[in-house]
Amino acid sequence: MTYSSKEIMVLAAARQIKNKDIVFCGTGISMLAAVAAKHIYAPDCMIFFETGAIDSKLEKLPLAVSDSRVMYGAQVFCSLIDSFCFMQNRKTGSNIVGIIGAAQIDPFGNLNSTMIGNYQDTKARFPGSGGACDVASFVDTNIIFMKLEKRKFVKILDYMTSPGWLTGFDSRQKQGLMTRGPSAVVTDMGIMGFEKESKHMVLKEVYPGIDPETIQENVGFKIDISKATQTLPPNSRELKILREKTDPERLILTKGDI
Amino acid sequence: MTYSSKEIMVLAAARQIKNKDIVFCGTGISMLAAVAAKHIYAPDCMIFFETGAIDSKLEKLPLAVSDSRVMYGAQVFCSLIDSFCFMQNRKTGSNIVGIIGAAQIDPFGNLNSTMIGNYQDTKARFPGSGGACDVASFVDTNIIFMKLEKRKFVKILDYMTSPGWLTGFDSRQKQGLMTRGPSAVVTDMGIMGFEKESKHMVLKEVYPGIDPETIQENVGFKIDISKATQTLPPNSRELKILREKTDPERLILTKGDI
Amino acid sequence: MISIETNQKAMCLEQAVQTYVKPGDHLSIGGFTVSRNPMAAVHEIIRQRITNLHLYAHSNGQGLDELVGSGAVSKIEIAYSGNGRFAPTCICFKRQIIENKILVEDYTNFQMALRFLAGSMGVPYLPTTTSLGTDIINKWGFDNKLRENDTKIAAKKLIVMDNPFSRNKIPDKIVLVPAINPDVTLIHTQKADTKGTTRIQGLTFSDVEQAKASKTVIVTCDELVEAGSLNTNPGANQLPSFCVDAVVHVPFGAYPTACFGCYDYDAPFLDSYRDMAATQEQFQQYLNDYILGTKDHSQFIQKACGERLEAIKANPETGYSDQIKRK
Amino acid sequence: MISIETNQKAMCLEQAVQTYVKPGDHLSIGGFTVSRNPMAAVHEIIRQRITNLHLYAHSNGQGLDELVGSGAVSKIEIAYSGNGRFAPTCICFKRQIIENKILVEDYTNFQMALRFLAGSMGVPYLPTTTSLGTDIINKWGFDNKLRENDTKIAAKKLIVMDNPFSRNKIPDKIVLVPAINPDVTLIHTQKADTKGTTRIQGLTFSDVEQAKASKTVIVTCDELVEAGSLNTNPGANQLPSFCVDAVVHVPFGAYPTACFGCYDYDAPFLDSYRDMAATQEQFQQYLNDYILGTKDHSQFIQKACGERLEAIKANPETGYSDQIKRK
Repeated sequence: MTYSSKEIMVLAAARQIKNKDIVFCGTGISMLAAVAAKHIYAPDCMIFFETGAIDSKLEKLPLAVSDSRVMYGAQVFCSLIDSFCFMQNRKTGSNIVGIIGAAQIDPFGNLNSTMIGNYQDTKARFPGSGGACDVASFVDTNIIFMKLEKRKFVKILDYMTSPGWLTGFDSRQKQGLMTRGPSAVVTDMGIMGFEKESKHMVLKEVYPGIDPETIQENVGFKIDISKATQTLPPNSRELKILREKTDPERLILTKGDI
Repeated sequence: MTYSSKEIMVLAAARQIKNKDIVFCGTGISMLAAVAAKHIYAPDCMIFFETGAIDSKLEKLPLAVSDSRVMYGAQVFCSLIDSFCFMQNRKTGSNIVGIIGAAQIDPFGNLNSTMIGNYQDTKARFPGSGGACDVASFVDTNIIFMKLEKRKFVKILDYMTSPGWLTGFDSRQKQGLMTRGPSAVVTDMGIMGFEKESKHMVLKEVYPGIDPETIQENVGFKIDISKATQTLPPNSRELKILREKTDPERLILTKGDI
Repeated sequence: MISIETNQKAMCLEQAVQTYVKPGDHLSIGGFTVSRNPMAAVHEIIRQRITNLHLYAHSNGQGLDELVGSGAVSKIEIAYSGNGRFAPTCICFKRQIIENKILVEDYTNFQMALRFLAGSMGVPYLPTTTSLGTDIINKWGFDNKLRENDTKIAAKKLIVMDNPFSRNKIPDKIVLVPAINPDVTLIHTQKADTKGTTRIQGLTFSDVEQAKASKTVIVTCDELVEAGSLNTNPGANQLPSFCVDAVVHVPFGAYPTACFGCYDYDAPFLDSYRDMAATQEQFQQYLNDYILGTKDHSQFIQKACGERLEAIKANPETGYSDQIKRK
Repeated sequence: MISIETNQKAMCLEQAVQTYVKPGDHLSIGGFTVSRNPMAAVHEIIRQRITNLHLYAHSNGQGLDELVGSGAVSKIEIAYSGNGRFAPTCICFKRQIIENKILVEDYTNFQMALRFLAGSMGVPYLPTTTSLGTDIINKWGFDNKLRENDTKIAAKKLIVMDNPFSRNKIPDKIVLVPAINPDVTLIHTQKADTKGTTRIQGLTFSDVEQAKASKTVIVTCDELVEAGSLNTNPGANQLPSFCVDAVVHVPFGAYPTACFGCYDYDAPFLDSYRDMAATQEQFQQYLNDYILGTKDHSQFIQKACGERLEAIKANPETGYSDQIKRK
């Protein structure tokens, strides 16, 4: 069965979600991945949004985290503050998995979703942190979505919106952040992880038909591609549910940014 | 028309409430005064409780601030935190009038509702601050209810639960409190205020038939009784509403502490 | 789509308390003076003779007093301990402090609420300006040694510091109150579903913050409904299922305190409790007769309330009862 | 028992904006990306050509973008400026920053929510641990001189300090974010009564904290009901009347953004807005045609939505519309 790079990307992220997880996601493709996870792999996982909708029913795909479609049939309406408190509190914090995107990423998984240029002299502007910096600060398991492009995988960020592993090694803890940095970067060609000690980005998996060298060519800094394994291709059940149940209107699968 | 000292006391406090006021009150006689104010003098004042019931209907007299009778027909249910935030915020703070009681009061209107003895060696114990310290810290207009007794009006408190004018003059501001100290102490014999500069307690009004000297005899420190005027006796309308509408079951008027 | 974990949350009270409440735990109980005290759960703790508890309550009445009277509590942090007109100061609480049997740390209402909120937010403290200049700041019930020895207790009662954002010193000083993160929190509510979704009707007091701050949470409820059936009105629910560890169906679980919309406080019982708790000997007799001598909450209610049960049931329109004698 | 003050709160939008919004004000607007932006009020501000506003928004979309595009805003403090799939970054916002026409101060979602909460609580700041090590802390949009000159702006963007309650340095560092106290806040809601009691259905976003932090509050609502009639369900109401200065009945007042239970976002309009706002010239044309060229919100809706109005109406069961084309 053929599939698009967007489809395998969504499924690759969705496969990482377990039934016990409480999934926090942003708009667009990260939301699609969360909903796909619930439909395909982890029916008991709960999805929640920074807007305070907890365990949303999601019969229709929302186009924003404030979409009325996150509200219908939810378990609880909380405040914005509550949403982030669930990440920090002793009971629920460790079960929360974040899925976020960004405009730029650096070798340690730090993210920019704010701007390009000098902060006093902006060349390009993105929406700003929203909840990205908060989820990157608070949760132990954070999955990042990025389209693989050299201008996105950069050595030095123009603006660090969300903390990854900062400058690697134990720099994150030294700054006072109490949780782990990102666990995976899911792209349209493969999946990156972070080296255990140095916390530098490494290639973990390549999608079927993709050459690891091609991945390196699209990354603006050197990464270890030597230990990458191949991602299982999507099977027909995964694709069928994704296409027919998760995004039957093809609102995200064929439109919208990664 | 004859009346009890409790009745004139309740009415004397209730007379101080205006339509624009947002009245915060505790349990017992302070609640009775607030409800009487709404029934007799200020139908548009709103009564709220630390438990978060805002603008309660109060068809029946509650026996505690958590009584279901504060909930029925209220305008909004807030959180405990919200209740105190209304006292502190820029818009609503200045319209809030507090009515609280205590076990001891000193010459500057500081209150004890915690304990008698040494804090490490308690001789008598009261419920603790509850919201009393908070309202005394946050509001500009605070009315205190006290039965006039020498053991209650003391030179030095065993424990200062709620701030009055502290040690007088500008000591309250110097400690960092941003609002005024108490405006009146309503007792069963008369009403005390605080001298403009020194903030020392003075006698403002005596109830009909009470000798100012008798008041001085029941206060454990010297107060200026020379400028006291006489309180207007309750008229029949006031008493009728108080008895027939505010506390027809005589739950507070004939029972319970002041 | 019902998971195994889901089904494990609905259990009997005996099991819930046995599983989640241990001697020496830092325990928090919900409710406020005469309303929604988690009485059934409190009584079960007394029946299981769990002791040396460090108790957090906001402004609790009956639940606090019975726990304290039974000897289950060694230390307590609180804003207010009273039972409305029935006991302006809780009776066993008063006695045990005077007899030096429990240690107390006094805070204000707003401070206790902020402390639970801080715990739920994962921050070490929250700032306020209440209590400046008072003995709430100056007098500490727990000394430094005690605080050093039990790391679950805040390192300091509170801290007064300068306002770092100050302009013209408004405000000048800030009081920082430390977070509370209880080991276990007990709340009683009108409704919950078998997954743990919890709906409190009427005022929530500090139950929601207490539960969210806690490592484990036991919810007792007057009505237990099917998983997901509260999702038709998410705005009326306060706790998501992932905050709750055990859900226990206990009709009249707040009795003798009130549960808005379900039943009123039992005024005659609360009046008689004042006498039954008047001395430690009398209170021990009360415990023997009413708590240890009954097997569960339904037997307790039979003994304590008997035929008055009909009278305390709430008028569905007003949420309280017009039948119960309150004088 | 209806007071004079009560009756003065219900007014027309023109009067409400004229009375409460002044040039140079610190203005806060409610809603979140595609939902419940107070669009009618925003358009009225544009029509009245009120300028030099200091804007606070949480994560706003359409309302923010039109205010910014119209030139009404000089400075903005915000967590997120986007309109879901319709405009991942708000269009005029993006252009005006690149052209240096507005100054921006970036915070995170949680920080902005905490800042409004701090304002509503009357404290100068609230503590958190988010953003340690990032440019949210290191890079400031407003310099110290600007902060000194406008005392309504916080003295500092934020402050990092050691945790004074620290045990084993957990947590070690704390980020203090300053309170926001807007001069005026605009929110749009499903229901309000003529006294100002306000009921938001569905998610409240940061509307409640924004309103409570503000010196004055204008509420526009889809349905205006008789004073006191919302008191039958106090748990569903968020703002007491004493928090609200003006209540304005504006059907479809959040259009083209969604209002849960009432109507959906107008996806085709939001798609076409992307083109209409693509250059400043095009946006000026949009303003002339749609806002300045219409007398009020009902004329604007006629022009912008026309016959689609039926399609965006919400299914009463789900709260959104299945009729509107979203692709």
